Amino acid sequence: MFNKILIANRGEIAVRIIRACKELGVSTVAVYSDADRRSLHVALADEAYHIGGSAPGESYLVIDKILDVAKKSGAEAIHPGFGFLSENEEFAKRCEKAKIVFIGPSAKAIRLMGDKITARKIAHEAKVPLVPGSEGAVSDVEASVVVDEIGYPVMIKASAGGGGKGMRLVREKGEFESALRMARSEAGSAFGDDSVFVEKFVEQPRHIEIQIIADSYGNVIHLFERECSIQRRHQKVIEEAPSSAISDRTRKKMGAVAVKIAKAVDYQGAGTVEFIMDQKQNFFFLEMNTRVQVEHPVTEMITGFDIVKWMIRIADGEKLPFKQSQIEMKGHAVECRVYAEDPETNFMPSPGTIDYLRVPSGPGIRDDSSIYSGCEITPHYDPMLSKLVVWADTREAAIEKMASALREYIVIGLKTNIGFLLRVMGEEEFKEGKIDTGYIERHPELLKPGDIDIEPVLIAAALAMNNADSVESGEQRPASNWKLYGRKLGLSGGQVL
Amino acid sequence: MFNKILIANRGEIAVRIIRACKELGVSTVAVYSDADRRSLHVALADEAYHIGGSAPGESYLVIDKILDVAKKSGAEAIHPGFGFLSENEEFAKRCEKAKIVFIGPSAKAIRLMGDKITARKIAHEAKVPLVPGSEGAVSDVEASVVVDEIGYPVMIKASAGGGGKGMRLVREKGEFESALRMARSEAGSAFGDDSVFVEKFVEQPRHIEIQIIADSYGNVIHLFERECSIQRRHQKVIEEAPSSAISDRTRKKMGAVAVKIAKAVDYQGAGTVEFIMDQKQNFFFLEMNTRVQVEHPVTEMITGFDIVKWMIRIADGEKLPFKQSQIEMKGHAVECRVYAEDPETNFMPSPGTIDYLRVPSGPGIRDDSSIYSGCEITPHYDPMLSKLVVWADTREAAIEKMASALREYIVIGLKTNIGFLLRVMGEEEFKEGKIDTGYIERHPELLKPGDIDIEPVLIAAALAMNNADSVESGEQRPASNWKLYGRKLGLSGGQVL
Amino acid sequence: MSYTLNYQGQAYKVEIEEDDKQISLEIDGKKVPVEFQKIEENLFSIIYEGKSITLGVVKKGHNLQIFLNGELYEIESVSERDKRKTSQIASGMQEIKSPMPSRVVKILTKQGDEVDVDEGVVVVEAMKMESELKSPIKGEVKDVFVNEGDAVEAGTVLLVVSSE
Amino acid sequence: MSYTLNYQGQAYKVEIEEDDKQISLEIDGKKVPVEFQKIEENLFSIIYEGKSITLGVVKKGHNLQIFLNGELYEIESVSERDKRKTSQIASGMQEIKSPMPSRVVKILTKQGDEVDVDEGVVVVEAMKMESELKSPIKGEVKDVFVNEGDAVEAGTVLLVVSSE
Repeated sequence: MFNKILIANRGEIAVRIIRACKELGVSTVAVYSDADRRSLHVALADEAYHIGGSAPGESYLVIDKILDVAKKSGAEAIHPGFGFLSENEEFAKRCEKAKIVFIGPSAKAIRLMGDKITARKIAHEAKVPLVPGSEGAVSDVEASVVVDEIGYPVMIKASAGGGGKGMRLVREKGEFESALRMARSEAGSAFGDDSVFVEKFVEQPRHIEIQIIADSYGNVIHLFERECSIQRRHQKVIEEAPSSAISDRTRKKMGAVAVKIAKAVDYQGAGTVEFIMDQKQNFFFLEMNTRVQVEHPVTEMITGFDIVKWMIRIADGEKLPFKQSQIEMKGHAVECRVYAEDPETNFMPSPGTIDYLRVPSGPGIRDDSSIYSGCEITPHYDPMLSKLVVWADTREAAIEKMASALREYIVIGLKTNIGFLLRVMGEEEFKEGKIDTGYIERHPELLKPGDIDIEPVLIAAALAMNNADSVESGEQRPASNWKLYGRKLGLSGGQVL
Repeated sequence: MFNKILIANRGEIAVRIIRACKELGVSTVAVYSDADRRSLHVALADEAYHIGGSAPGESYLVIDKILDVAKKSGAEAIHPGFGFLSENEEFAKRCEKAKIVFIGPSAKAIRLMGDKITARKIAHEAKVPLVPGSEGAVSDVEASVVVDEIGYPVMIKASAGGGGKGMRLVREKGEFESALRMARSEAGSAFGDDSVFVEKFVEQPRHIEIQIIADSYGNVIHLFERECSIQRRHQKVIEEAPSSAISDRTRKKMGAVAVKIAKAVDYQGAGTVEFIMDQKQNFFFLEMNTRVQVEHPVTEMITGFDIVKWMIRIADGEKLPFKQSQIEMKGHAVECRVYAEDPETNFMPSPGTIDYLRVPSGPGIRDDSSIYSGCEITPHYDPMLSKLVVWADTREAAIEKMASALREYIVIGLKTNIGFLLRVMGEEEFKEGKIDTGYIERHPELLKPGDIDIEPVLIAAALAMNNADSVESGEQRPASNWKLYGRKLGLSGGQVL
Repeated sequence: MSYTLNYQGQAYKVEIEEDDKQISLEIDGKKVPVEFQKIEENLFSIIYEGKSITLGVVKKGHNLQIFLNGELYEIESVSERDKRKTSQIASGMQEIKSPMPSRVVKILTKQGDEVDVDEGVVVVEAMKMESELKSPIKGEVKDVFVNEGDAVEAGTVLLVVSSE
Repeated sequence: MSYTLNYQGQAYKVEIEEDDKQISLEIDGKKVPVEFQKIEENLFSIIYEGKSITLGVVKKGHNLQIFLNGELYEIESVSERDKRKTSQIASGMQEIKSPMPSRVVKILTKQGDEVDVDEGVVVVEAMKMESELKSPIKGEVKDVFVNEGDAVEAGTVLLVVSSE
């Protein structure tokens, strides 16, 4: 096993990887930007090095700086996490050149799957079903032609994209031009490449993806599917495993297709093959993510398989000791991404300081996060605060557990989507599994609190004001009654308002 | 399902039960003593009622008060947790009389198993192997006679006891008299009954127990064993499931015996049959605990079975839908009880206020607790702070995960056993599974920190002193350098010393 | 003590009475006896009408953030003097504010333009994501305070639309 | 600034130098440049000699509790003036203190008695558990300050044993 691994990432995924390393007895090296000196990944790592400014382009995206730290610290391998350099072919190449193991697939696999147009070709050659659309990046004029051919609704997607950035759904010809402009602009600023392509939009599609794991000896297995249909702005918010929408037969077929695609590019490590699926369980290849996925925990919860540890072991040359037939799933897992964002204003990010935090816990509850009371959520990075994951024996019980856990969550100082997530857990269609990627759009009522009982809120507000007034005015007022009251309750030394 | 359940307990087990109720859609009623107004179980319950003074005898043990709250709140059932009234026959009877469901076995089963001497008789009749000893409670003189007959070492045990209270191991005749006195005195104050009995002490015994679940239709299943051999003062500190010491054959035999004992008393609900086992896997019946056990989470982790939820469902009349053959175990779970106690002074309790708390989290980690930053650990109750439970695919990986999690734990304000637990996780015999109830006595070196690196501690101490000095002296000193330094790091708004 | 608490434009009057025996609140005329306790610095437990409720509370001057069941409630405590001030804001006048620290990418309108309900007026970018801010009312753009490329703080008024 | 820090009877001298460029500590003569940061109110992160270490820190006057890797270290910061006082405690004189709030159940010895190393001298009860406190040295019981049945605080001196 490696002696030391550098984690070229931040936030909860860096913390997740550091924990996996520690359990494997591997030393960890963190890197951090100006904004991240106080971040949990720095606190938990064995070593930590400052690599530059808060903007990713000045730190987490600078290959030279990361490799410098790797050399200085003697790290033998680098785990890129997700985002940042995780799907950067150049970075994988530079690691190889510097004789540092890149924990992920080959640079070639990254390149082939990183460009969505090439990925479509590979899938096409492997006879994997594809959604109709443009055969590659298109100019504005070409796009128009293709769209007129395949008909609305269509999706515009960034060629170099991922995570919903530079993506636009267009339902009518009138919206097309402005949507194309916005998609290109976003793609340009996010990926430094503004090429886009267009695709037919599948109505009421479900997003289903297969987790695959491949070792360096040609063994490829899949760990079943995740359903990630609950999306806002084309980004996943709630994920679950298994999907309640697919039959065992479809599951097997999708798994086999995913393994075929992975084998087509000599894949190594953990990867995800994404599909969209219509209401009749017809599925179409979407893309392959050549890295660990945000939502990997739901798969871990139903299989007991530690994906991050296996990425490290595989990079270290270990052989997969499991056959496909030995992989079993049990129960049901749900993940909610807790974001600093305001559902009432189209999920606008809401950075700020977390003044107070209480996190749910208990049986079957896993909270993957890097936040704490007093930490700052800066506008420099993704506003995800935590991944709250639950496991229970059935989907119904998992949803109940998630609702219960969300109710225990307390985050003060910035707006979060916790209330929204709670309302989804209680919504009938969601509970029945009638979901697709248009779910949130179809349920605008979930964006705002429903009937609220304002009374306890007013009581707490008045008590807090009164407490402060009592403290400010000191001994002159009969404010000490508050204290007296506390004593009457017989509170032995407890804090009293 | 019940509409409302009263939880006649406090601390982490009350929190555990409240969470189970919430997931089942059941309203929860908490009760609290003077010392517990600020406790987490009060905060999490839907309703909460004050029942008296901090001493258990003035609150949690007062049957009338608990039943009054049940009536007032309209609770249909009472979950007693462990300790307090959980194994009190009178309480079970009074619940029945008041037409409130007692979530646990019948009063008769509690009585039969509650008295250890009767329990031994039942086991004897069921042809379950027993350790040689006195046939019931004995006077001081009788005890002497029996002990001379069976020979040293012997154990003195409280007839009404449990949890190690009123229990003493005596290796030589010279120690017997004073040990007997101490055991009687402890038994008297803990259980209001100072009768004791004596038993031959099995050398290098392992403590193995079987979790059983029985519904009200005569179906009894077991959920395999837990090994609880790591004990201090005859109280469990570290538990695991499965045991690394027993063969599948022994596991089956023990499970069958446990089911037989449960059936002998028409058991209903969750219960635990405890055995001691010698080095050759010969096992002897010790006692049956007619309640949920502190260490039940390790069983939940390897089976996916929610014991507390099933206790509630069974009390509600639900039938067990599983057959023994459907119960499977997977992987390995370890639980560490984090106590406010000082291992260096014979694990003396160390009550106080928790000034600061950070709790480990991540995949496979479950922290069942009711503590928080600012909470007070009073001398009125058991000093257990938390049950840290981990699951991994192998025992080795679980131990590594536990060590990693313990290193993430931060508790300031009182002494804890975290350092001790960490040292156990790293100790060779423990790692090899060479454990028995004498393990801690055999390893006094684990009670104190080993070679420590004092340098970072001194650095932190000096920085804290310097920071305070800078703050006190205000603007006159060049103390603002601290702040300047922070700015130099480019910390965007972060707190700086 | 008496407090006027504003939540989403609605004012509630809360009166706290304390005597030696108990704490009681009068909320818009309804009397509520309350047993309460501070659990942590920002965590309050209140017990009233048989309910046990835990709320997160952060007070910043006269602004309170209260967290209950996943929802953050922003409450303003208004003294009698402040109340008069508040009512001066002209009705029908709508400020379009930046909801977070961001960069102004594109201004889609200019002073004097007529805009429709939900018509996009400004595109801002933050956390690598572009968002179009829309006018909540139909009216005339009275003023534009920023330029394309500007970095703005949360709450910065970008432009004003008037329906009058 | 210079601090003398006591840990388990051993004194360490720590000197903090701050200039515009960096913070550097001299510990018993060894110079250590340190980069540090307060993460939360009681959580410090220090980076030095390539290591990243997180410690919990609570300061109560001159007493510090530092938590690192499961261990709570109690450090006393002693000023030059205090140092002289501390050294007045007679060697060979051992105070038997109550380690926690408890009740004195039984006193097993009396003034003038000779006691052996590890001989039990007092039985106290707390959290429903009896514990026997032992003499760490062989010597004579100089004084007994409590009676059976007394409730005592943590740190209360119960009796004194002297080896002289």
